[in-house]
Amino acid sequence: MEKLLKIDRRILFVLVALAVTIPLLFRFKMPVPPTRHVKSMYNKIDSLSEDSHVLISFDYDPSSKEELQPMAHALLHHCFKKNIKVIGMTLYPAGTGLAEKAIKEIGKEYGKKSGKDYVFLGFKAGSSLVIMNMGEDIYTAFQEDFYGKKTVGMQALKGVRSLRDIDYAVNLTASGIYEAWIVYGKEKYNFDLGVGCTAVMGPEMYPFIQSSQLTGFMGGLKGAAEYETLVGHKDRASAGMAPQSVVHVLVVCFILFGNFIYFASGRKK
Amino acid sequence: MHKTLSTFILSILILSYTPTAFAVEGNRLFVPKDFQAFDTPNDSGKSITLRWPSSPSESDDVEYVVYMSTTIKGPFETEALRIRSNTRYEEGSNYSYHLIDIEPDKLFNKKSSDKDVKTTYFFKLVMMSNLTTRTVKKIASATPEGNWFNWSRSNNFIIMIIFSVLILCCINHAKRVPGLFIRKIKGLDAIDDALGRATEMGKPALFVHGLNDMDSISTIAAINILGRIALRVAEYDTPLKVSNIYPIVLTVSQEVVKEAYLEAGRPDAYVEDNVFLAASEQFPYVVALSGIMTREKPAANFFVGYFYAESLILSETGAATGAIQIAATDAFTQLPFFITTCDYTLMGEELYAASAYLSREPLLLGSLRAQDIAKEIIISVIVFGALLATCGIDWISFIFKPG
Amino acid sequence: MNFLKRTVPMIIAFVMGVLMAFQYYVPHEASQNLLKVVTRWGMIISGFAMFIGAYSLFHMHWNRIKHKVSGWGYSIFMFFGAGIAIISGLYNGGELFWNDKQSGTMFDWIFDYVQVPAGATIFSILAFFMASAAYRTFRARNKEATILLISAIIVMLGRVPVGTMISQYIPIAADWIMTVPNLAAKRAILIGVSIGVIATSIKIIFGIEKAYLGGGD
Amino acid sequence: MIKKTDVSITTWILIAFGTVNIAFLATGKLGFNGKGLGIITAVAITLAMYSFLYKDNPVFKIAENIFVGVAMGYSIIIVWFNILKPDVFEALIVPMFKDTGNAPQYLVIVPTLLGLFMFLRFSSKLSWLSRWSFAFIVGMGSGIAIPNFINAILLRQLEPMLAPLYTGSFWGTIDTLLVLIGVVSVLFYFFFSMEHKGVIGGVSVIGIWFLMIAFGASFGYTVMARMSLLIGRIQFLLKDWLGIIQ
Repeated sequence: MEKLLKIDRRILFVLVALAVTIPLLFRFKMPVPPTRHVKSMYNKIDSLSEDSHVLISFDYDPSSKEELQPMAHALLHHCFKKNIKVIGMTLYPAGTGLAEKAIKEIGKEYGKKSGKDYVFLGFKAGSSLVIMNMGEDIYTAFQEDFYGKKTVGMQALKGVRSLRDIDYAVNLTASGIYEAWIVYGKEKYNFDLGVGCTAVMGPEMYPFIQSSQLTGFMGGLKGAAEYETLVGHKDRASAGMAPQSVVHVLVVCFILFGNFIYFASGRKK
Repeated sequence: MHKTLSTFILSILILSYTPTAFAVEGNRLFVPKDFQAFDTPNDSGKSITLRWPSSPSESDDVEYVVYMSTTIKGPFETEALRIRSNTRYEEGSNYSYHLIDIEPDKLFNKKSSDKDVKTTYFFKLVMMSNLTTRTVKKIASATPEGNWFNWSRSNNFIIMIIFSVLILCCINHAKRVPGLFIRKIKGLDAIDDALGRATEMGKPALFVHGLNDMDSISTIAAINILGRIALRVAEYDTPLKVSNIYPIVLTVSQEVVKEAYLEAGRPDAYVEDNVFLAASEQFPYVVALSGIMTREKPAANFFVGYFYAESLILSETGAATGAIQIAATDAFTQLPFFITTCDYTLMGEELYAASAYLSREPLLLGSLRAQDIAKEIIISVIVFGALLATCGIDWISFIFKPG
Repeated sequence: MNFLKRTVPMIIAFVMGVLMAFQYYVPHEASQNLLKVVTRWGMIISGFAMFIGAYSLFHMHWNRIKHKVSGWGYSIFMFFGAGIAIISGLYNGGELFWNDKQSGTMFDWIFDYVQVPAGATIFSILAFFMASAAYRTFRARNKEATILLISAIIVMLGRVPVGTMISQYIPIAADWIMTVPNLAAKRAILIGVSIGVIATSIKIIFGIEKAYLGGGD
Repeated sequence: MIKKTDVSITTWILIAFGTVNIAFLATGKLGFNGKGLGIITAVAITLAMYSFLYKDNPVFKIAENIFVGVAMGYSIIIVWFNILKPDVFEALIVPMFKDTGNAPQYLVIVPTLLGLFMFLRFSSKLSWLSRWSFAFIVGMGSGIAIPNFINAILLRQLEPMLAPLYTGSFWGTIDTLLVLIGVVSVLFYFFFSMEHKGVIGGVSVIGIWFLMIAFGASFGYTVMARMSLLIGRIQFLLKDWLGIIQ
């Protein structure tokens, strides 16, 4: 029995790889019913009129790209579809490349132009300081956009002076930066805030949801898949739900089996 | 006939409950009896607040429109506000008042040159349905002014003052009275046991620093705990390996361990190379440590400080070698993995408490005590506040209302 | 000299701390302008601070090469990667670095096809270790760990579509765990941590906590 | 210690990788352009990273060091284009020497100097000047943090706790009560000036239970997160490179 516990872990690695690959190859469909926290984010954006301003802060880098980039895509599809003006920015230097790519590519699909229908402001250092500076005046925080164009007078920013004038802000985060957005942004300048976070951060959102400091949140690839379902644009996240299910079952089996042997063999050290 | 009658009865029933319908029906609007404008309190001087009592004619089809001018005689042409009449009520007024803030500067596009000139604005309230329009006679006026204290934040201010005083007092107190009480942290005994076992087995103990530099509280706490472990190790004569990722932490750790050996009276047993820089980045750090764990099979592993995703690989490798493992971290996202792979885990603030307990530094003890008192206050506020609120008494929630 | 080295930083921290704390309670435009100017300064300083990390990294790898520490050869690849990224960034697709940033250059290519796959892959390695740890080490070794694992299993199953297929109660149970016990514990942790943040901030302002200044004289 | 088997495995993998890519390039499945070659590079790096699963090896180490270097180089360039160029170079330095229509923003001199002082941290004589910059940033951050944290976390998180326990339904009321008990008992657990005995001991044990359930939730979510990353990478290999799935 105990020998089973000491198998080469590379065998386990292969099992995991198979559990992910096979469901991807034989794409069996999984229903992804949207949960209420994702739905409330969707409804919020859906209720906005044309030419409203949605700020998306892409606060992540390539290491959490696989979870957060699908969310960014789904959100952008939704905003551009509804002709909402998108203001993009990032507080991570390595977030610039990912954010720019997402906005530009999806903007192109809907024929949107930089500076007119959306603006990508780029990166600034100092996290909470950037948020507060934008809360006072967006044009001092970002005097130029990512491409070096002056932000003052830009059509995409018409009617926006500070964060107070933003209709909805979404923070896509891989770290504790969401807390800075709540403490120094939402609570100070009084705008509606939603969060899209890696699944690791997911459980931390619940106290803020209940105190209505957040309008909603998307957690991990699952959250992205739900948003894709709501927007009606199924993509990578939805396709990822089948392997996600299978691999979860595998991990649960591993835990149960490992513990079974552990107890059966008398909890030896 | 039947239909008309039932409609008639139904309309009487509805009408008696909704005065609005009645008012519109009669082609008449009952305008509000009063209309006030005043400088918005607690603001930067940009906005003016308008307030007026509700009218019985309010409904979905009726609108309130406010026109604005810079002279009392008008012309009142600039539209400052247009709302559905049954919206935007004053909070807590039970729908009997409307309260709305507007920013006149935005509407008039004031030039920056006359920013310092204070302007008085005049407002006219009009009620409109698609049939008729009526104006409130009274013209309200106000001058926006900046305020120097936000009174709605006074509770926040008081909390800040109380907390500051509390911390300063507690630290002072801890300086004067040395033995401030701290409960025993269970995991600390486990450290001694683990070291004892390492001695028995004649194998080394491994102390792994977290991934934060010397400026983080977790690392400072880790250093304090390291001091204690080093002292025991020096007494027991067990080799102790300490891995670091930052040069500054390395230097401090070396000093601490050296001092512990001195204190134990065995400065000769101190080997400087046992406190080492394992790597400079996350994954190489993991790789280096996994190597040490599998090669040297330490009998006890201590993971102390702030950890990120590497926590899982580290503690898993350690568990596979059969070592006793003790973790102490304030990284809450990593705690689940330490709890399931280590024999004992110090969670969150227990790490700071353990460091205060071991170092007996008045600064740490005092601030720990102050934070305890703050928690005590919060616990009582929650318990009493919830109970009183359940009984319908809400002054506690009023006191702690966010500003 | 001691005044400049020790006292001045303490005075700066105290003045800035008190000023900014009180700023919160003053709604006047002057106070808003103060916040605006000071945060902008902070942003620029933070920009410079990014180079400190770069300096330590380069310095460390340089020392490795210089002293021929075991595995020093790999450090050359670090410089190689950094060099290519910096040179292509400065070249900026022919526009050179004092002009506006061009897109679609070599610099962007390196990001898309080197940094993104490497960064994304390195953390996905953890998925494998997670599974192997699940098999080999996640043990219900005591009461606490047992509760933890049970709750983890419910959440793991309840948060993916397959949970509903096993039993319709699993997603409900998972949701309850998230919105009741999880919420309560996370809120208490949040309150505790915030008290800690406030306490540390007060200690910094009053010059009791000086660790951030670094050791030495 | 290079084993023979490892060498042959590496050789075979390299041959297979090379053949597949040459075939893709030849058939036009991957274009012989920036994108096609980019995907091949990305796949090579992905596989090099995964080689760590077999064991720690030079290929992994090289890929990792290149990654660390590229990431740092990328950050440096982005900081230049996004911060130093617009906020210092073009706001202060260029207008001082050239007429750009904008007056130089002389106020920027202060943060620029403080920023430059930070580098003196590495000098032995002038490192004290870097403390001024740290004192400025940390002091300001602390001052701003205090009232904002009191408002946004303490007061705002207390607000829902100070509501009536009775919410209209039986189970709803039980849940509110449980949240109350949970918050209080966990706070009690992190309470250090009293021994955990008697009532306090009992309450803190309840606190541990709440903590453990919450950690279990985090555990489950973290498993989910890591698996999602893997799914993303495999999707990349199967879709963008091999083109097996749509």
